[in-house]
Amino acid sequence: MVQAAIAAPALVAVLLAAGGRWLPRPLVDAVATGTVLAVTVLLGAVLAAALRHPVVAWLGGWRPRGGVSAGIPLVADPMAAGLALLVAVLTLAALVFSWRYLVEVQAIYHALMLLFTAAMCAFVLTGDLFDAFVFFELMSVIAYVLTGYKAEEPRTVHGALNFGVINSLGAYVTLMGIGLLYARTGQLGFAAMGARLPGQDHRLVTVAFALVCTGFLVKAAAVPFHFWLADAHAVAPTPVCVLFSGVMVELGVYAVARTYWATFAGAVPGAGPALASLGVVTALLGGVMCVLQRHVKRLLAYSTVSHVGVILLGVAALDHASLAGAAYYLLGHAGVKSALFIAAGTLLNRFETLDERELHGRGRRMRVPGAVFLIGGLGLAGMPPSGLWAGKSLMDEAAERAGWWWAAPVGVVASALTAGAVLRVWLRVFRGVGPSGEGTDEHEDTETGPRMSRLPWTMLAPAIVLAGGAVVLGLITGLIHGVSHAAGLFVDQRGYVAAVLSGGAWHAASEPLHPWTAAGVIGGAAGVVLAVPVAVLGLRRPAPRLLRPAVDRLRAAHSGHVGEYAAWLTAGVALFGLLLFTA
Amino acid sequence: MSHLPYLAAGWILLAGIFGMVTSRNLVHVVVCLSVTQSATYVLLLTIGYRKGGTAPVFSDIKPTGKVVDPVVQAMALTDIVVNATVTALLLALAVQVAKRRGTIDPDQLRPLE
Amino acid sequence: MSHRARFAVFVIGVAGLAVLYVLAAFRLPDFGGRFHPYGERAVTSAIAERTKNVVSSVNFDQRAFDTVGEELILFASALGAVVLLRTVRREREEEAGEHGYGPADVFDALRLTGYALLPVTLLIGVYIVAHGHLSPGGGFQGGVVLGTALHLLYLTGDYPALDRLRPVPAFEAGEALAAGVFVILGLAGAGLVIPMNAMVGLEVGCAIVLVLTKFFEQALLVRTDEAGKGEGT
Amino acid sequence: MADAVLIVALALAVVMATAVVLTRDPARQAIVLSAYGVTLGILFLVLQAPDVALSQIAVGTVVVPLVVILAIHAIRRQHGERR
Repeated sequence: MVQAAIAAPALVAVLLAAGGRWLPRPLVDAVATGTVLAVTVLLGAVLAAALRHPVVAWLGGWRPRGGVSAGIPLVADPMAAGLALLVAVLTLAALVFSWRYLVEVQAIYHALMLLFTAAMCAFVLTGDLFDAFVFFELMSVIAYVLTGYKAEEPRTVHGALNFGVINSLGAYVTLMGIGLLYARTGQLGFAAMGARLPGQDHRLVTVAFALVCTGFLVKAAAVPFHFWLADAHAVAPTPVCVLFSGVMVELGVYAVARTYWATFAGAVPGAGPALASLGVVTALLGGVMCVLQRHVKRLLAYSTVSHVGVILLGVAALDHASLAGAAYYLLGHAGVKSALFIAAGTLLNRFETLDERELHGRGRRMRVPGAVFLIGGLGLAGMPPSGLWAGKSLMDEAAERAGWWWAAPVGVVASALTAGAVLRVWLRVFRGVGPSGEGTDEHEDTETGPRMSRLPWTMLAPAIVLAGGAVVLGLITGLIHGVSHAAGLFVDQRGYVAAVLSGGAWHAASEPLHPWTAAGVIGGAAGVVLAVPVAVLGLRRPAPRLLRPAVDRLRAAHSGHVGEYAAWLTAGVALFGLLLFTA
Repeated sequence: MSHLPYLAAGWILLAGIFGMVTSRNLVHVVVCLSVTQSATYVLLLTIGYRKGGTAPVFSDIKPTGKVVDPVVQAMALTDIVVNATVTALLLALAVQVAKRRGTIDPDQLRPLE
Repeated sequence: MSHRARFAVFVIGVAGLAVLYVLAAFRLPDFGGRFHPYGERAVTSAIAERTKNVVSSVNFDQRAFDTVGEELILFASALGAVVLLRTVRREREEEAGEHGYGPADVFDALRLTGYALLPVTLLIGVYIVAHGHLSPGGGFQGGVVLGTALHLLYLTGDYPALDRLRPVPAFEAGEALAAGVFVILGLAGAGLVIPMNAMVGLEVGCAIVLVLTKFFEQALLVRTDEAGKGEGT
Repeated sequence: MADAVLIVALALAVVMATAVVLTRDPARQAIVLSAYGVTLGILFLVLQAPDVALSQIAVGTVVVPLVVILAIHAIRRQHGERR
């Protein structure tokens, strides 16, 4: 069953690539959407099964004998199955949105989207580190192509190239780390390696952890590995951005968490503080960069950087309640951010530009995208009962217990900055507030071929469903319980190893978690209250004079220069390693 | 001798990154990236080596002798394919950058904002 | 960021990375040591399955899922080459042969060599694919030889012949179907080294032809029209 | 003896890798890259990995340098027209 969820989209992708050029567009749309729908149902069933008991499938029947195997397992615990399901749901939304969107080249766009789904599912479900690297590369290769899809635009190909070079470099550093681990443990499976790490040399294990995490942190856009993200998101087609921001970037954090708990748990004492430092810097820098942007997609991209920083911080607490919060935050963020990207796509389609100043007041008649921006802004601010709020509340409580008093304020600041920027866009574009500025006069491709006179429902419905769902997520108690159960299993290394290598029991005792705490509600309210001044101040002329040199320096650092990004990546690995050793 | 080969892999990795950072040409950047990746095959194969071992192919010897580790070889094979495809894709993008931007010098490419 | 600042960041980073790496490298088992538990397991498994080339057994049987991913990467990047290097508006493709593409004045000796080498190389490619389960080499290496061999015709200066020999849709379809069969074999079956090997050969050969074709087109045929020039610079 | 061969092969690979990086002109770099591919192939043979050596020689010395040269050609045409 698990295998089918990976095989089905890959096979249909292959058929579309082989014969798609002779099929009419509606049929291609129908086939692709139908396939992803089927995969969604299938993964729903996998998740249901995993909630009862995690599913372990050894491919090709290479089951372990005496605790060792020569094969590769797929491991569908509730967390992995749930993430795979999220991948499928977001792909479904993106494909429905693309019905009337995006000019197709043969049927390659659809084939690539299906392959992307298969790759992300395989990456999430695999129980083998080298296999994870292979599917990480598959995912990345497809992502480069999808980013560069509109190859006729200069910014597009440049952004895709930066993305490709930096992500690949990160992946190779990861592979070096895998090599080191293999040399010491003689294994490649997460569980098999994890079972042999205790007692290994501390230095080697720490360095291996730093190197293995590098590729995943690049994917997760943690500072200073984050430079590629805005370049790629600003230029990728809108439905692709939905998948990038909604789930692909977050898979980087997932991979860090998975390698930590399945393999390294307890062997790298510095991991928590090191990841937390990266998380804090990422959340804050992403927020500041977000406020500074004028290009709506770029703005949303930096907001993703910031929120992923918060998720990373949640993971870094290395505690099951905090992990549950991070997972819930991820879910809420996926809904809100996907909806926002779709709304931005409708703007691009209408006005051939995404420059906020140029769009001033032009969105007054666009009720649905306007509503999505408003709701999305409030959701990002952490307004109860949104999914982000519930997740944040759980993470804050766990951080408080760990003595990390600073975690909650960092989250509030990140929310306020990113939400303020989105609300500013809402005020300026959809309400016409503030002075109308001159734009850059640079026009972008509409991505739809001919411009549309009315927005079709297929472009609006996914945004409404996703945004609407995300802002009430905090009310669904059953889901919160499900996620905390999943997190409880996720952090249980012994259970994971036993279940994978000897079919043993994998149960985790987890007390039910409740986001409705006084501190949580106050935190959410603080985010919303602080977002308002950020939005209003942003409407006026940018940065006060005092801050201008700092702002200019920040902008200059995000230069689009690929060599510079590579230098930062190297420094990032060194920094992360240093933190691991000293923290 | 006992750790020298691993250091060689590390050197190749760092040399490749050095080339990427200092490069003035995107094609050069992509080629340096592929050098970086070649470090990974060198590391994998040196890890899998076994003194006195033969290649893990039993067509002409009886399957009892010592052989080197076949798993790292399988990994390196996969890795080589990945290298070739990523390099080709990135070069395709570099060609398009040259066409659309008129330069492939990273220093002269306008920022993406 | 100035050159100097960038280089400073790099030097700090590289120094740190080097220290980390050296620290780890000296804690690795000695080079050429005997500690290869997974390797030994793989050898035992391959012998049990009667596959003589253990590397093929790992690639196509024990860890076939890695190779599924690898084939999909190849497949995706061939699609990628088609998308990224497509002729977009403002560009036109010149008729092949219009200018006698390829090295126009090829020595006859070279031309003959090209023609003569083609069948020989194709044969070698097929041989390498076919013996992958027995001896070094296999679908992947043979596929590369097959895919590259066709381009020997370029050496002969006979671009039209090359064009006739590589109908792009056929290669796209061939590549896609090979990848599809491979996914089915890799996820559903076990111990199917020989058919999987053949599929990889087909897949790799087709993918290489596709990618090289696209690059040849860019290098030789596609021109940007005057109107499109200077845009975005 | 075996050690000496190995050291020579390793040294060659390291030197050639450095040479590839330091060759700043892409057209020349493609040729150096091809040579580097050969040295890697030899190293892999010495390390008893004939399968990998064969792929490295097929890919690293033929396909990748060929694609690099084609890319350079495509870029040069572009630049030639612009002038």
